[in-house]
Amino acid sequence: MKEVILSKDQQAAVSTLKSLEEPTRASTGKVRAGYTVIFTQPMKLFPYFFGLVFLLLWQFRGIHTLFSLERYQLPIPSDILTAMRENGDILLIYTLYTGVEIIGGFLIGSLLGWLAAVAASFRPQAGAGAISIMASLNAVPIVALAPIMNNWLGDGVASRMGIVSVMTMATMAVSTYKGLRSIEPSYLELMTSYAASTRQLFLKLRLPKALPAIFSALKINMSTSIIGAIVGEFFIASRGLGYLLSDQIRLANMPLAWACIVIAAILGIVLYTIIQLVEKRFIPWSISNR
Amino acid sequence: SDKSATTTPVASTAAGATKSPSAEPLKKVKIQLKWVPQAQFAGIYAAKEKGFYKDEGIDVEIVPGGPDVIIEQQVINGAVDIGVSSFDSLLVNRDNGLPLVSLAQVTQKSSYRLLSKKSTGIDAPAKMKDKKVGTWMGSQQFQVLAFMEKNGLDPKKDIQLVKQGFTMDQFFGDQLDVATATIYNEYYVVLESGVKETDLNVFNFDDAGVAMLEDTLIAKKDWVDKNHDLAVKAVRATMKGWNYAIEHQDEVVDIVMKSVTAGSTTKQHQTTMLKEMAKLVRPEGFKNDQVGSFVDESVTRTADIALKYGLIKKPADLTAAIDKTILQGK
Amino acid sequence: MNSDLSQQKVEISVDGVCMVFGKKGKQVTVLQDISFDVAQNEFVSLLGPSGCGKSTLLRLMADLLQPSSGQIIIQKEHPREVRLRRKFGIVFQNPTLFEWRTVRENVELPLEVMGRSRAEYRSMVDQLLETVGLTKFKDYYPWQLSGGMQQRVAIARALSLDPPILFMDEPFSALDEFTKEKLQFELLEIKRKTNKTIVFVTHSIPEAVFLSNRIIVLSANPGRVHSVHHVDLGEDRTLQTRESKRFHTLTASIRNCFYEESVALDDQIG
Amino acid sequence: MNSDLSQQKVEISVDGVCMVFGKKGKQVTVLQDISFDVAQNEFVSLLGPSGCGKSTLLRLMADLLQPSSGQIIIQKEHPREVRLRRKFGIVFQNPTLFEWRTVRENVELPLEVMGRSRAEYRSMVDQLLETVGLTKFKDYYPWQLSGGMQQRVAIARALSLDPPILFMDEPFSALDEFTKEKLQFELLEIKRKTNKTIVFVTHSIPEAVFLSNRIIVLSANPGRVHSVHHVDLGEDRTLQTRESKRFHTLTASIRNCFYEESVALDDQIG
Amino acid sequence: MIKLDRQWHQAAVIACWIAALLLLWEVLAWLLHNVIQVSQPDSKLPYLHKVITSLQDNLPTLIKQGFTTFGNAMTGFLIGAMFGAALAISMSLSKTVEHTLTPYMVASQMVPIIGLAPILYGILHDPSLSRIIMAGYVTFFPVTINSLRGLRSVQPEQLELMRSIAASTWHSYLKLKLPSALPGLFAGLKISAPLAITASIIVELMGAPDGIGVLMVSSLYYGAAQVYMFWCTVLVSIAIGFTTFLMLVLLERWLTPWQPDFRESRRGGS
Ligand SMILES: Nc1ncnc2c1ncn2[C@@H]1O[C@H](COP(=O)(O)OP(=O)(O)OP(=O)(O)O)[C@@H](O)[C@H]1O
Ligand SMILES: Nc1ncnc2c1ncn2[C@@H]1O[C@H](COP(=O)(O)OP(=O)(O)OP(=O)(O)O)[C@@H](O)[C@H]1O
Ligand SMILES: Cc1ncc(C[n+]2csc(CCO)c2C)c(N)n1
Ligand SMILES: [Mg+2]
Ligand SMILES: [Mg+2]
Repeated sequence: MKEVILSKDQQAAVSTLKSLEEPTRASTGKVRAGYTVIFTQPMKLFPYFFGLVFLLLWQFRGIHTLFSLERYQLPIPSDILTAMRENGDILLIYTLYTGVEIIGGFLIGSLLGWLAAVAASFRPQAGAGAISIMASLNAVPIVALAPIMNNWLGDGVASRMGIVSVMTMATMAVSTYKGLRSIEPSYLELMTSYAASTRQLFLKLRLPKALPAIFSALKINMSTSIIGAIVGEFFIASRGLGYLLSDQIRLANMPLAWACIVIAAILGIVLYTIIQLVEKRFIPWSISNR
Repeated sequence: SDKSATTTPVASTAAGATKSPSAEPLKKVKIQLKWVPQAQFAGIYAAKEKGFYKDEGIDVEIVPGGPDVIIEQQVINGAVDIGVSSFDSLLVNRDNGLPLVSLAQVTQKSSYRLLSKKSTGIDAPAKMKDKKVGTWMGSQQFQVLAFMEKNGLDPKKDIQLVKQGFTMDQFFGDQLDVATATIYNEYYVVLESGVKETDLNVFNFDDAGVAMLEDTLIAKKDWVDKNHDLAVKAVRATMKGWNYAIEHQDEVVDIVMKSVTAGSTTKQHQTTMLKEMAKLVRPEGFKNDQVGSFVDESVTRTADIALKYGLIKKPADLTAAIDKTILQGK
Repeated sequence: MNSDLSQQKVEISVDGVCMVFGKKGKQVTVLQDISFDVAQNEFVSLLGPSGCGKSTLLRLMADLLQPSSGQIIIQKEHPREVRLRRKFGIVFQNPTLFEWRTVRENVELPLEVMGRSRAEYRSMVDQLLETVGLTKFKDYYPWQLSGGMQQRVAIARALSLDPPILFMDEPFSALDEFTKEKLQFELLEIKRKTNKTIVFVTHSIPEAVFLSNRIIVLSANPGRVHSVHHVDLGEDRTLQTRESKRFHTLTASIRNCFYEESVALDDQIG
Repeated sequence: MNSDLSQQKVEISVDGVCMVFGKKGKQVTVLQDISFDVAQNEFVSLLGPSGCGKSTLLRLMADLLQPSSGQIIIQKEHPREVRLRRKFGIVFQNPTLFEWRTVRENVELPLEVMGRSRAEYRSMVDQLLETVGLTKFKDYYPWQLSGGMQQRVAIARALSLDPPILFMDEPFSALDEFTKEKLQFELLEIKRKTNKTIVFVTHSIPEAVFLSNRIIVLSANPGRVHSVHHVDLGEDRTLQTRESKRFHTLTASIRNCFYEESVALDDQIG
Repeated sequence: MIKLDRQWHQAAVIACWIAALLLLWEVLAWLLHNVIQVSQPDSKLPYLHKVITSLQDNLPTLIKQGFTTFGNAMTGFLIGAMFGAALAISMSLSKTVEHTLTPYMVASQMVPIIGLAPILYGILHDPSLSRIIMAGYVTFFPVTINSLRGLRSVQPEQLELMRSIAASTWHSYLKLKLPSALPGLFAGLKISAPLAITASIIVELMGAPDGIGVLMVSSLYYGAAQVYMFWCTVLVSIAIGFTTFLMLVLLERWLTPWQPDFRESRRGGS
């Protein structure tokens, strides 16, 4: 690395380093310039490195020593892996089962919340109030939702989808409504000057402007959905990761319980990453994506 | 704790004079209930209210349970000192390496019943074939399994085990053909909802000889070793409380009613609950000083069922699981 | 008001318009009793000190604001009707580009809103981008453009509808003299060809004189019509126009009257 | 590079600066091999066609962008050091005001950041607001101001630090001629009094000539130094300066060279 | 005056909505009981008037338990909001930190409290501290995501301005990033505040002596006799959530009056 610095103009190298310290719009163009990649590479690898250290620390009970935990409280990764291998079939089936609940509930809830926000944005005078009522749905705990949904929708997949839908609706509604409403007046004036219809105003201005907020809501909803489906299964379900988790944790079979948690976490990260990628695709113009 | 101080001044001063002459500060002990405050734990509330704990120089804090509380975890983590758990649950937790011991056995008989509506025509265990049978899962499903096998059904194939929530709505909504109920609560919940006793078929695990032991006092092994005397006193006071509760049911229901979440239950319901609990804690033929003791036959049966159905993987070391020295009081 | 307008068709008539901003108790009168007419195919420039209300006046004519009193009639109708029939284009003082649209897509915005088919306007938009010199940048996003380029996108966008009336708020202020001159000629050419009526805000007196048929000088605090100047340079403006004696006399006289007004204002404030 | 600079202290030296934007494969060279010096207390204007890279160049000097190659030295140091010592003020092409701050608070921003005490700068800020003619509007929020007023806030903000170096990107473009002239004089006065070095981007050739000691004309695609013009109008610029023969000759000659370049460019593109 | 009118208007609108929803409830309940004649209609949706009767009967209890839950929720919410904002800030400081922390943050949200609580107790050995942390844990995520979006979407030019005056990281957060992230932060808070009620109820299920959650679970457990009580607790938790949301709406209006939606109408007075 030293050679690279010396082979270039000293000043240029200095400025390269500087630009690394303070990433701005400036450095994005700059970072591409060949040799700087060498500097950025370790930074890009750091998250993986960190993850590895974390795993090792966990496996060799660093975490246990640090917090004086026992293995029966927090099993180590190899125990969890073993549990996963031994229960591979059931875990796979349950993951799919819970996955259906997650994705179904996520889509329905997000869509309903989105529709509510859109409807409210067309008539903000009446809509703002509706959004605040909807927002308070977030205050209904799963303990209450689970029996209600069980009574309404039975004890199958639909029940958890109902729980997840209610849990995700408010977030999407609040976030989208905010995005649709916070628009600089001059943009509205421009569209007014074209006599744009309400629909066009929505499609061409409000919606694109709200996309970042919508994606924030999707990200939050993704994790809400997973927790909603899993905890929803605690109460009545006879299948699924949440059912297995609650059962095994009561039986103090921590490795299998944690296998459920780990699978849920991986599922969460995968689904979350998908949303992030879609976001990058959909809104390359947002400042944070430039 | 302040409640007992104000309501039973006589008892506490008397105790102070006789039992703890040096006026040592009260030792704190936290007792974790298995569920929300109710007459299921009447003995503990009675002991606290009547100053039995204080007499032993103990200041007990009663920690309510709930659907998300796992008693063994609470005890193991030191969040509480003593927990009210189930004996079967204790065995499985021990099997998984948690160093817990049982100090006393509160209930001697199974509270669990299987219920079916007469309208379903399930009037004999054999008719449960291919039906949906509700259970609370966890360790509690195993006596259901034993019950089925005892009645000639293959518990793995012949019935459909369904997880039951903490409401009886699934039973009412016909999502279950057969539901599990405790005789002290769910059974009355069903009756209170308007279903007549005559409309129900009730199956008793005890009668079938497959009952597993339930409410038991557990503690962490090294806590007991360090606080043996304290454990002895706490258990002694609790059992004294139970005897008192069984003998003064009306008074103790009033005591319990002070601790239940106001508005969520009725005095009548708690009265029934205590009446039923009394039968489980001090069944016919049990003497006062036997309350809390371990009946070998029940203990071994519980361990056998647990082993047979894979609840535990290795035979339970019952001498290690039960700290008999506590009840013996020395 | 203007006798020589009587034989021409009045396109826009501003009549006793007042504009008050702010809440009760803290109100500021920004425009007071503004009256003037704009004839069809006329090019009228608004000149006035910074903050005197030119942009506000343009917004009033475009039905983006409602006057506190007085009225504006365009093509014998309320500005609202004219707006709804998409009879005017507007260039704001800020480019106001949509950050999620490329240059090309920004220019196409009004056409999309009008529901025209892409096939129909594709070559026309190319032509417009050519005119404002942005052909090479048509796939750039607004944040990749220089200030002047952004302004040119806004101009192209306003022209894309080919409206009979144009409201332009300092459209050339961020352009270099050459580009500006080029676009000035283009604008005049477009006006001539398509018979447009143009209301134009600028701070450059020579620009106003070069482009306009009439110049309305506003005074500030509150904004009022200070004076109206007819620019008798004929319809054809060429490079020579700028060199002409008349051009310079006009420029100088407007500058004078403008200075008078400004000095008066300055005394008033200072 | 400039012989007559040799005896003066070089304040800013731009040496072979290139600037490339965009990702690999789609790179655009915006500035190519730019070199010039600015002496202490010199007023240098940058002129050039829209999009040629003037704003980019200013950003490079202000250490807001890093050159792809070449280097810039200010006061014998990397621009970064100079920036960290707060030796320059900058006026962007857009006002860039903070919408949650009033006019006054926007002007005070750099002073707050420098950790000066309010008592100390209170009267100075009042003075500045007076200079830019916004005393009456000091409690307004940016969205309540006209375009020109916003720009004046940005100017006052840059001046509030009283930095030895000023980078100004078309600061007067949205101002009427009277206000502009007034501020031009103020700027020259400030420069004289406090010995400032000023790099100034403008599109107005007369403005550049009137204000500058030297004018650097850039050509576009990619941006290069086209020519450098010394403005020998003496240090004292007055109203008469604008009327002087020399002023007009200079203006004309720069306009010519600018046109040449632009026509060449136009041919090249067209 | 106008403001007050508007707020009364808002209150009236909300009242109308609530009335409409309650009416809908009663109608649906009637349908369930009489038209569709489902089994156990009361546990599906009881008659509203019966729930309200029960609400009246148990009002003191519900208010007492409601306040307990509200208090716990606010503690957890404050902790969660602060932690969430702090996390967003540290992630906005560097992309590396963001990339490193994001997966853990997402993963953390997947661990149900029931899995986490034992470990937390095991680490802290303190039930009340554990509960507060758990309440915060459930609420921080939306705050982080929304604040991070706010922090990351600062206008680049405004950032450049802060750089040009060599603002310390502290200052650029205090004076630029935090104010411009406030709208995002509030969006997150508005999602989190009602969620905090859920969180504190969840925590109550981990063995609290009282609170709405305990009441909720008990009334479910004791069956049909308590079904109206159960629905009362649901109504109370919604009401608390609604209150916290409205408090934030007011706080937002008060702290960020510059947001477009909150500005004085641009329309002129009268
Ligand atoms: N929402 C508002 N509230 C209060 N005052 C406002 C508002 N909008 C504009 N103003 C005031 O109206 C006046 C006129 O503004 P306008 O933008 O029309 O000026 P202008 O003539 O276009 O100025 P410039 O040449 O600087 O662009 C200004 O003094 C401004 O402060
Ligand atoms: N992030 C970017 N990516 C790609 N190209 C860019 C980017 N930023 C600026 N450019 C290009 O750099 C060139 C110079 O821009 P700059 O803003 O410096 O021009 P300018 O001389 O200030 O023009 P104007 O007089 O119009 O303000 C433009 O052609 C622009 O398209
Ligand atoms: C998840 C779950 N597990 C168990 C029960 C049943 N239950 C609640 S309290 C109690 C007393 C134990 O003796 C019993 C059996 C339930 N309702 N939900
Ligand atoms: Mg204006
Ligand atoms: Mg520029």
